[in-house]
Amino acid sequence: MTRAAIVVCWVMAIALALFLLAPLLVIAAASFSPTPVFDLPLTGASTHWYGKISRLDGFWPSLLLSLQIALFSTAISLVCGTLAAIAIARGKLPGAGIFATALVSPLMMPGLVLGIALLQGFRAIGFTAPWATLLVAHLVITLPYVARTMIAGLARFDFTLIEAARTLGCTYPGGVMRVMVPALAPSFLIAGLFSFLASFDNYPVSIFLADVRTKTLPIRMLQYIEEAPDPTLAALSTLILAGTVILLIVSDRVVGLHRMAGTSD
Amino acid sequence: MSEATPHLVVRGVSKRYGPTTVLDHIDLTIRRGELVTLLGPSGCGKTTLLRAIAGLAQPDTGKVELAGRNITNVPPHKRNVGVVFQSYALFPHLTVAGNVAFGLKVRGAARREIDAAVERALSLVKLGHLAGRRISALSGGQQQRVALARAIAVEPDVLLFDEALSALDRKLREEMQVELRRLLQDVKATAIFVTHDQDEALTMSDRVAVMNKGRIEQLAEPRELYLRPASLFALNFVGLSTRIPGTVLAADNGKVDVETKVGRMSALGNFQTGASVIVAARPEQLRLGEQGEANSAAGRVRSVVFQGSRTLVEVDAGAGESLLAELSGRDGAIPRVHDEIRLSWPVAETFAFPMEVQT
Amino acid sequence: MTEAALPAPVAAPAVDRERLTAIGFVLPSFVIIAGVFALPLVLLLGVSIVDANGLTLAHYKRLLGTPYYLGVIWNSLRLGLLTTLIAFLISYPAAFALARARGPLRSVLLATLFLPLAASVIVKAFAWTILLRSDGIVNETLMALGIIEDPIRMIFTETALIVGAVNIFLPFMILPIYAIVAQLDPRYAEAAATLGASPVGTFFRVILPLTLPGIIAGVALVFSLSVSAYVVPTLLIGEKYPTLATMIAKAYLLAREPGFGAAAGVVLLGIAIAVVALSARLSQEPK
Amino acid sequence: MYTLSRRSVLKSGAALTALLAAPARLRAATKEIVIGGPAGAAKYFNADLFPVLEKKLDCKVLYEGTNSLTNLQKMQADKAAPKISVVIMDDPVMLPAAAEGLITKMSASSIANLGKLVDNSVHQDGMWANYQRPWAGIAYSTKRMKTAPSKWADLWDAKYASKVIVPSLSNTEGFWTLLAAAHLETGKPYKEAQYEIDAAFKKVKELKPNLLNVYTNAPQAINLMEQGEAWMIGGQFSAYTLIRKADGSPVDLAVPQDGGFAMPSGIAKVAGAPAGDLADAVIDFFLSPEAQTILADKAFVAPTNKGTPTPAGFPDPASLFAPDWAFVAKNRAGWVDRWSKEMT
Repeated sequence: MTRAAIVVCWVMAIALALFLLAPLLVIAAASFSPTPVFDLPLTGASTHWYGKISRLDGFWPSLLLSLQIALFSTAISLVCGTLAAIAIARGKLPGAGIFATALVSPLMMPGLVLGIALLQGFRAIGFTAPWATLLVAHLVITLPYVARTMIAGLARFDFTLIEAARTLGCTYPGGVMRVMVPALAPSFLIAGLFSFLASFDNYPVSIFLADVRTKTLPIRMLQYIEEAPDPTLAALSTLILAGTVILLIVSDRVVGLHRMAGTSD
Repeated sequence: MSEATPHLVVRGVSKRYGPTTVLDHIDLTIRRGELVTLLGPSGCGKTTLLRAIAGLAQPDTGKVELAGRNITNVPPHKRNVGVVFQSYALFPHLTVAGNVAFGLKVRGAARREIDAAVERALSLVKLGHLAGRRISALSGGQQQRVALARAIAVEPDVLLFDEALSALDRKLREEMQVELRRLLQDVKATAIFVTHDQDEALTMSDRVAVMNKGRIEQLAEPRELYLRPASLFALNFVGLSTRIPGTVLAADNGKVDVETKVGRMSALGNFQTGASVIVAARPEQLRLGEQGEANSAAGRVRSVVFQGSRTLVEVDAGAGESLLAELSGRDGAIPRVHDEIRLSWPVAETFAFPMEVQT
Repeated sequence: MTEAALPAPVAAPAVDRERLTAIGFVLPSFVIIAGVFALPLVLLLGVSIVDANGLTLAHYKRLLGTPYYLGVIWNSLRLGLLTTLIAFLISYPAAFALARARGPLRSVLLATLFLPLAASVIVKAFAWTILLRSDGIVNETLMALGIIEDPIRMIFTETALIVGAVNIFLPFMILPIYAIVAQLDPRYAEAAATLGASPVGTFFRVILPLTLPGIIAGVALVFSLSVSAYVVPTLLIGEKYPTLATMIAKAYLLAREPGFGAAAGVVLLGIAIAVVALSARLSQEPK
Repeated sequence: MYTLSRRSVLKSGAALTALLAAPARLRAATKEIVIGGPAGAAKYFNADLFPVLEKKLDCKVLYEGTNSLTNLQKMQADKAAPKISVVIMDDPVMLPAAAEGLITKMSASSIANLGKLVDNSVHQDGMWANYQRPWAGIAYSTKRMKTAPSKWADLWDAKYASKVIVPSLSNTEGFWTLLAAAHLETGKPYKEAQYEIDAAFKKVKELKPNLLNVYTNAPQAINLMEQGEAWMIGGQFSAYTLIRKADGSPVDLAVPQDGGFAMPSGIAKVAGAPAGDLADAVIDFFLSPEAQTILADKAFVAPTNKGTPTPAGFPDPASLFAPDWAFVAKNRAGWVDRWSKEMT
């Protein structure tokens, strides 16, 4: 690349980072508001709103439920989505293009329609267990992210690598785990995080399937917002953001973001 | 096991993809320590045969035995074969040493054992100093050596090379051919090369299997393959030749007389009178002037190509036929373009092949 | 070894093994999509073509025959297309910078791309108001720089809608592109350059085709999400910009006309599938 | 699946275990009842009303706080096996719920307080009843406005360009803007003006330059006013604005001289509901002076039980206008479309 192109790229990246961070910084700052108003600038600082979080109705069970659903649906989507992406990327599948589009199609439906349709569909077949319906519905929400990201990631993957691993003593699944996963670490990481966060943040579909004993965190959060649009909301969001930062640091360490494929040092 | 016992046996292996027959009843037996090349144009089935041996493609019929074991239905990871791929297929997320150690790690070898094997394999390919490098930091030739070291490190029963040198530039490729053959003989490896490059095949192998349309047309030592091609395809694919079509006038006990547009000729071959054949001879058999018991033809020199120790002369023999002669300095003066000359060649080195039906 | 001698004309295998494996691989996803998504989808289609008197196309006629509803469809399409285009233009160069970044800088940049996904859209909408209101940080900055004299109205405008939608959906564009660019061997570009291609030529003939899978993925995700967005237009512009998604919500929840809502849902899905499939098809042409 | 969650919790720490196990113990010991209602009410219900109710009826209340229209949709899907026993919704949503057979009639024989309510509080022969009356007026930012708005016409005042927010017609409180507009345009009292919709739209169009936004999301609108970006919200009501004021937010609610409106907060028994007797007892409690005194104090709503005194400082409940919700419910969807056509 030419020098000018590199400069353009960097300017874009920095501007983009600031653009994405700006609302998050506002949220974090507003969480320390000394007044009951979600607003900036602050006239002082207070951690009052953080103290209120743990006293919120049903916060911990909801957090736990959301984490469970997000983890399970992400794990299942990663396996199913990657398998589908392999079949599509290898080009041995008749109608692969149609299937690639079909896999994203749940995203094209407004969450509310999907939620109502799933509710009616599930009830029609007598499927009512809230935990299970939530998980199954979240599979439909998370699978498109995984499948689409992995189809792209695998498009440039050399499948001979898996054959090489097999001749060296790996089973097919072993080859996928030992070679494809590390070689495509960025794609897997991105697919996994997309999926996890899409599930963890979903409101419009969950609201129709949740019941009073099984409420995800976003449903609780919206309930708190309806009760009072005060900085508790900012404090809660800031905590979730902090949790996400920890999640990112952990995945950075575990998956090894710093030694990714194709980027020689 | 003695070197004469069959080490790799392929029997009756066939494979179809939809309507296309890729392997048509292949039989192939390879001795221990032998280096065999599968030579043929693209699409002839040579890579599929290699993949069938490696277990990466499942044959529809037939069986494969390796080191006395029927491996037809054994998955690739239990076959103990080493494969060097055309693209090398090196793992980008691992270092050179990590790649070479991969097979041993998967097998759960002890760490010390792995380290020793990696060092041995890397020193064999003279890359010991690059053990810690990342793959993307290596040149093409170095990557090729890493791929070889990785395949050798697991001490496989057979080494399989799929167009392994084709990505290298010509000079490097020729160096690697010689070096690779020496190395494989040193470690007493049994190996199969797949290539479409005849020079590579002749240089590297003990025997060459010429493949065409899913069949092995001829399996022979390089010298025999060159001197006694079993089919027109084998003749064409390996080396240069003069080829003249004609009709059999008389046949007698392995010898035929053929009427061609440039005169009558005799050749070795079994045909019936009236059969359409092609009469062929290798260029180095053609001499200037007349010889006894020889075929001959005259014409005007079309081109002269000097190639160092020898010179290739192409002669227009009229009627759309041409002759190709390889002359060396000791045969006297090399003719010039437009010279009218006569060439002759011994009947014992003239072969007749059935004319291939044009499809 | 008599079996080898048999002149067996090779019988075509009943099913191609590789194709069989491929089908086996897509099966779990197919079950999820076909089983869980297609079931409600069929219900939706069914509801959209019936009314009290039986089968009817009245819902579709009403939707496609009324200028107002055509305007609503156009609003959705416009939101989807503008968001996707702008997100792509920003993301593409930035993805290259990200792929060149090393060490902690890369980790920080990647974190900034994932982090916004963890914050609820509604909370981010609160934050955008604080930034964009008449005495907000953006207006104050512009006035301090002398670019504007009086504060300009920014909230609840179409600009705010598009800026907000880009802000919310951008990670879904840049990250798939980045994943591909990170895989690219830097030597591709160098090789093309030494072959005499100018940087621009290199870009269009080498880099762009190589990164296409990432672009297609990003476009598919961002367009699908933005064309069907409900919360984003509701919070960022309100009722003055009705979209198919907001209209469907009203048809279902308020007007209790599931037939009309379902028809609008089918039309929305049709548009999204058409655009996503078309973008994939177009970008595959040059191969 | 609950065992799964519990098991993972056991591993993750004693504190969390206690948190999850506590409600499980309670559940085993007492009867449970699920009440569905608006999310915004959860705050004062959970903090002030339910503890009294649970103690009195020896039960455990689970409150499903969700947008009424969403609740209605879920009730319809669960019609065969309802999960909610008692539902709290505004009258315009009660109408379709009754029409679709989702709620069932109540009688004074099992719910004694049903007979003690002020006029016009029991609807469709006992299908649902109003348990409280929040009043609606003009909410305003005390930071921006030194004096409170005094009449509906203030919303139209040219000096408030881009400073006014009104609720969407999709929300119950969205009708107040239309009603006030009809009243201003025709000069007729609310009772007659409420049917003059063409006149209302004519007047509403004149409001356009003043509109900052038309909200469907109330918290966002309130936040905008608390920030001072919006100065007034036409049609906001006491059970939201005054709670925010009590929390210390710089907002207040003014009742215009033309007269305020009564928000229609209904309570009903779900058809085929589990725990039917308990549901009756819960509804009776909501309609009792004991509950209504708490609500008046904490939620700033006028009581509907004749035996409950209206607290000082509240507008006279008789002065609050309650419109013809059947008319509104029937035409609302059309008005929503007309609004977006004429106002864009």
